[in-house]
Amino acid sequence: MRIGVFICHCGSNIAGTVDCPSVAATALTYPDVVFSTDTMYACSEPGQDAIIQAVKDKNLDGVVVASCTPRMHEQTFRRAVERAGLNRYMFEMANIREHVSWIGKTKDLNTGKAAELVRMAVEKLRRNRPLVAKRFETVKRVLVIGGGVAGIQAALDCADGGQEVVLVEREQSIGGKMAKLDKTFPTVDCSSCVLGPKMVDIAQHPNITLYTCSEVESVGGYVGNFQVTVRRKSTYVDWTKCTGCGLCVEKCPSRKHPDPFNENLCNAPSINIPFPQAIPKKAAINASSCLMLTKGKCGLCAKVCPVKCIDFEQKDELVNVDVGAIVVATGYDLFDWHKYPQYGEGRYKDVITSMQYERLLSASGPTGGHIKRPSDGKEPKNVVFIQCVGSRDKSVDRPYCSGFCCMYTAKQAILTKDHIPDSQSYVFYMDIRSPGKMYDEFTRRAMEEYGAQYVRGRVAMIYPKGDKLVVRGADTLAGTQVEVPADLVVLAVGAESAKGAVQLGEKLRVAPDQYGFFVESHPKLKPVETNTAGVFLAGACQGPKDIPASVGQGSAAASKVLGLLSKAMLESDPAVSRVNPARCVGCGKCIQTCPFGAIKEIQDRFGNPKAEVIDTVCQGCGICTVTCPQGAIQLEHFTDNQILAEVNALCPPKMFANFE
Amino acid sequence: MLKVAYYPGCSGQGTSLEYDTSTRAVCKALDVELVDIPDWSCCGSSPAHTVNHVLSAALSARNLAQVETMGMTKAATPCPSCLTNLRTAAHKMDDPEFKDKVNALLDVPCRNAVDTQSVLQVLAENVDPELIKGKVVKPLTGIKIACYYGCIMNRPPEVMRFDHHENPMAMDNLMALLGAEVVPFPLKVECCGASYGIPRGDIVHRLSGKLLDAGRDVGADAIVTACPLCQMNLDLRQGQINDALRENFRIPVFYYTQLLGYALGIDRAELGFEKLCVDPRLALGRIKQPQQAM
Amino acid sequence: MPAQDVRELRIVGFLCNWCSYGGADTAGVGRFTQPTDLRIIRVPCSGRIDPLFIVRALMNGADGVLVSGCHPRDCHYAEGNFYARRRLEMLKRFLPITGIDERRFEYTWVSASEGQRWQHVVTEFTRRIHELGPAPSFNPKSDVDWNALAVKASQGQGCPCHGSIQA
Amino acid sequence: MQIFNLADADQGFIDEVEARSHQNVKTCYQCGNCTAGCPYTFVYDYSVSQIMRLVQTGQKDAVLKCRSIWLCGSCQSCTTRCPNKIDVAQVMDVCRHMAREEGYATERSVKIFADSFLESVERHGRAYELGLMASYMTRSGRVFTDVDLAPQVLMRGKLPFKPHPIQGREQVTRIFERFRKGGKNA
Repeated sequence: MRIGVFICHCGSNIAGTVDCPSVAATALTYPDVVFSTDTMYACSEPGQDAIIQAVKDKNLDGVVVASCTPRMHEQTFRRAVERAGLNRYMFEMANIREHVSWIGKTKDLNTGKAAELVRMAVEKLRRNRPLVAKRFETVKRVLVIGGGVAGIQAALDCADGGQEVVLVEREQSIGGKMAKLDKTFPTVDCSSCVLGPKMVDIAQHPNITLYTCSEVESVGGYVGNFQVTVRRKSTYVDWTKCTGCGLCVEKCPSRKHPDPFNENLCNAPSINIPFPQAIPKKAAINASSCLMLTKGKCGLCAKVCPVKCIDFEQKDELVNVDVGAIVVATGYDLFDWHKYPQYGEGRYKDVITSMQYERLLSASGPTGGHIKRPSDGKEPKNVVFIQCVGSRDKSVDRPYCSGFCCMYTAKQAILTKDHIPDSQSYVFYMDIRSPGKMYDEFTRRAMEEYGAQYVRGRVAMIYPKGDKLVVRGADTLAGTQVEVPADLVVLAVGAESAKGAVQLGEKLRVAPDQYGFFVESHPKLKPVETNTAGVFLAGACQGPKDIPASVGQGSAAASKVLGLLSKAMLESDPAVSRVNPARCVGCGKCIQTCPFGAIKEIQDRFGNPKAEVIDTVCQGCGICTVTCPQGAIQLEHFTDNQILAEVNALCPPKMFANFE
Repeated sequence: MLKVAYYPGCSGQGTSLEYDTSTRAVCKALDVELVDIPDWSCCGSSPAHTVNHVLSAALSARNLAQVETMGMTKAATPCPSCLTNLRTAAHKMDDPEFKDKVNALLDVPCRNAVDTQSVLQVLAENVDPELIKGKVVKPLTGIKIACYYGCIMNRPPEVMRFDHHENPMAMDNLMALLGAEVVPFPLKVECCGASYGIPRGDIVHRLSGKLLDAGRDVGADAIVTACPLCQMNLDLRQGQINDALRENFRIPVFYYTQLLGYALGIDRAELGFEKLCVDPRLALGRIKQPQQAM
Repeated sequence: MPAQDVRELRIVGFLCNWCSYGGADTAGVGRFTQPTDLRIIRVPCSGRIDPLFIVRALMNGADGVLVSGCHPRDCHYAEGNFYARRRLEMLKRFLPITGIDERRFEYTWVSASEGQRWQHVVTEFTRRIHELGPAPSFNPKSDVDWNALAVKASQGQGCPCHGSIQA
Repeated sequence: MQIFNLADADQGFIDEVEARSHQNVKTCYQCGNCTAGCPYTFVYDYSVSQIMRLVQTGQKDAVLKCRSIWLCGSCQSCTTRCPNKIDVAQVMDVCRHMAREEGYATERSVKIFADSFLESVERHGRAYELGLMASYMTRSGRVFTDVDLAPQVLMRGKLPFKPHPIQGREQVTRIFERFRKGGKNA
């Protein structure tokens, strides 16, 4: 075998702490290495051309590149060696950047380590063999999880792109957080006027099937062929009949449970349509408070319903859908500010969250768009906004910046002045984070045109004095303590990962980060991909985002889906398990352990049971390879021999000869 | 019967004598045995820790060592200032290096094996409320009380490990249990000016004035404290505060143990109401006498 | 500790591609400095790791073997790390029988976002191995240095490269 | 106002404060929560957060000369509420220790009170309130401190005329002696 080795400098990233030329020189002493050199940027066009050229000139049949992590550029170089006429699997990478030059201080140790990593790669490559991908059909349907603005955008773009879409939403209506907002920054245009039409499009689009009050129960399969089960929770209303006339809502006598859509500022009837623009505009019963379902008496809604769609016997329903790709757009939840005891832990009625304030501002809200404070319904004059409640705060395990609070606080300060001209807003902030088109100008307007008093400092405590709340904070610019007698205090609560996100991640095999936000495939180059092929991210489920960013990501995820499903056939990774029938004794252990049901039992011509791998189903985890007592089933590209070769490269066999 | 080593604290011998006597009385009544620490010495109070932490810890550790020689592991003190010093010393001595430095100053080395609590915590966590209820002979019905905990009984939570650091409730619950009407006091853990009474009276006047003002706002007949320093600043200096702030506060400031003792029907002599500077009679007068059973 | 000033020991790592290998990358991108003794072998899943690999490494004279996979329930292949956990627990009990100090083998879970945690794991494990010293060789050049080594190591005097033995 | 040359940051000072307080002052991001909660701000010359800032920038003189570190009541509000879990009160304490060691006494009366207190503890083993009042007045020359309270106090027998000396007072005295020998790194 003739192997060529290329040691990348990566500018100074590697060359800075690794002696690349000497590594290249050492590599030349390794078995089968006939050519070895160092190069400035292996991944650059000249770098790749050099590799291709070398393959041709030195008629190499295998290539090792020592550079960054394979998770970054393995595909790049595989394509390069392919262009050079080799099989893409006759290539190995040694990670001498992330695992060497960036973590080791001393040059000679790094250089030695790099050389050994190259040796490992060479030893493995010597045992590689050409592999050819199998092709398989994909289901031309997309599952979008979450009907917030990101999910809505992704669903519409996919549907417009000609794909069938199944949109699953946990709540009764789509719209997500944005549907609760009164206005949006920096244009101060009406949130529901912007979002409403898109929601209607969802309802009317021929390619879109909408399941609300529904959650993903289970996910099986793999890219191109996912089998998903959706649980449609019982609403006790037959939505095929319900016209959304709202008669039942008017008549319902049980109105004691807090209204989640209005952030518990008021109560809602037990049968309800959350808001006027709800999609679908259908009524649903809250089982925990409905008199009929709890006490077995009432049933008024059933009596008044003109189309007789109330069904107290209704049960949850499981729906199975096959899809080729999945977009996760489960959004975020608001930080629970009760973790700040100094803000009263709910003892003070007039300390509310920013989202509750949105509902007070909204014409469809509990106060019809008039700002009235919860305690006594009075119109507040002094309104204090406290930013970074649950953001940039290690002590409550939220060290990250939620990104959009600065902007919505500025918006709310502006709206406050619009609603109550003789009001005065005070905004306690740490730093104003307003990158984005017209964003900083917007915060300036809040101060300059609307006279919001911005105070740089955190608030240490809030305490009642008479019918006011004294807000005691710092003005670090004045270098002292300040107090404001407030009528209303609005906490700019930060964003945290949506409840249930982690559990959903387990079903989708998408890992969450330490705060429960889903981890993208690459922070720069694959922001909407995940490490599970065919599953994409959109919106705040990947990290706090404002509306434009969420919409952008929704479209980005959609474009990835359309790209994926535009191919007639998908290529499966040929690095899958392969059975050696001569060794297989048909014990079936591999069939039991395979998580994907990718191994089936067949009979050879003598009728003996044998295992056989279904290439397109196998995901290449190699669990079976370790399980097989005969060593009869081997994971291609990661065979026992290949891995042991790497081990031996590091720890040369001593007392016993190795038996490869 | 619960037994704890008892550390009265210097002020218990002087300015807050009544706190000490009433504490002993109520503990006796509630079957909590307070065993005096033999030959205890001053914990160093705030002056010590403002000079040096090792010195401060050593002054406290001497007493912890005394408790260890008593073969006891649990100590209690009525005074939050002493409590902070004793607990902080113990907390810091978890670091062996620091512990060695401290023991280097001591005759008898401290093993740091004592957990010190405030008497309030002992009562709140070890005495069954029902038992207290059962022993109440004069319910405090009719009096409006604001409970003031002072700044250091619950802070910092990592060290003090008791109740809540922003909104403690132990005294509130106790007083409510005795039948008093407890008004929500917003400045429960605000500082009263601590030991600055003498060197910087102006500080105490302003800070304690704020507290009295808050007490008046919530319509309290009396303020109840668990701290000798707080009590002294609010009570003894109330006149000074009135002069300094041109106010006319007349809010009696009790130790919670005094009212607890009162409710339990303990002999007035042991409760030392007469030692209070702001005349408590008016406030006590609001307490409705229980109807005699026919 | 880092092994800078002293002779490197031979530590082999088996990392799953999706979580721990990514975690090691994250550590690199974050420039979280680590001892250089560790050499990482990349496998698709911790479920692919045959205990044989580890035994082979140790038999061949590796001073330590570190295995890391996705956190339980986060496995990219749904349940690979559960299989891994069973097998590796078994191995732990089995190693002493083969005369290998089980402290020379460790397995842990590190996710792709836990760069700092990876730095900690590597630093700690490397420190432990240096305390244990080089693995007693299976074909010593002479019984003398073999015994000397064994004694030194058993006395926990750390690896001879700290000077004690060459001196 | 005082102008600082950031280039003469005293790294040694920063290191010492961090070492003696076991706090990492670099983690302070100047949110001002300590100042916001501090009841003593009204008598400070530098607010708590400014002290933290001055420590961060190594302005030793400014810190050790300031009044604030003497007026901190150690009420723990800053420590309890710091979003970065910095024990700010500890830092203030350490600054005060260092100020003492360098011979500063910006708030003379406060220093004298502390000295008188400890002196009385050293002598009697316990704080002897009347005694320390006397020594405070004589040392500070503020002989009329709280005379208005005298009748109240004496009438109610709040201040006993005699100290309560304890048997073990030599032990206590020895604590002080050993401490003085050991110096600051005792």
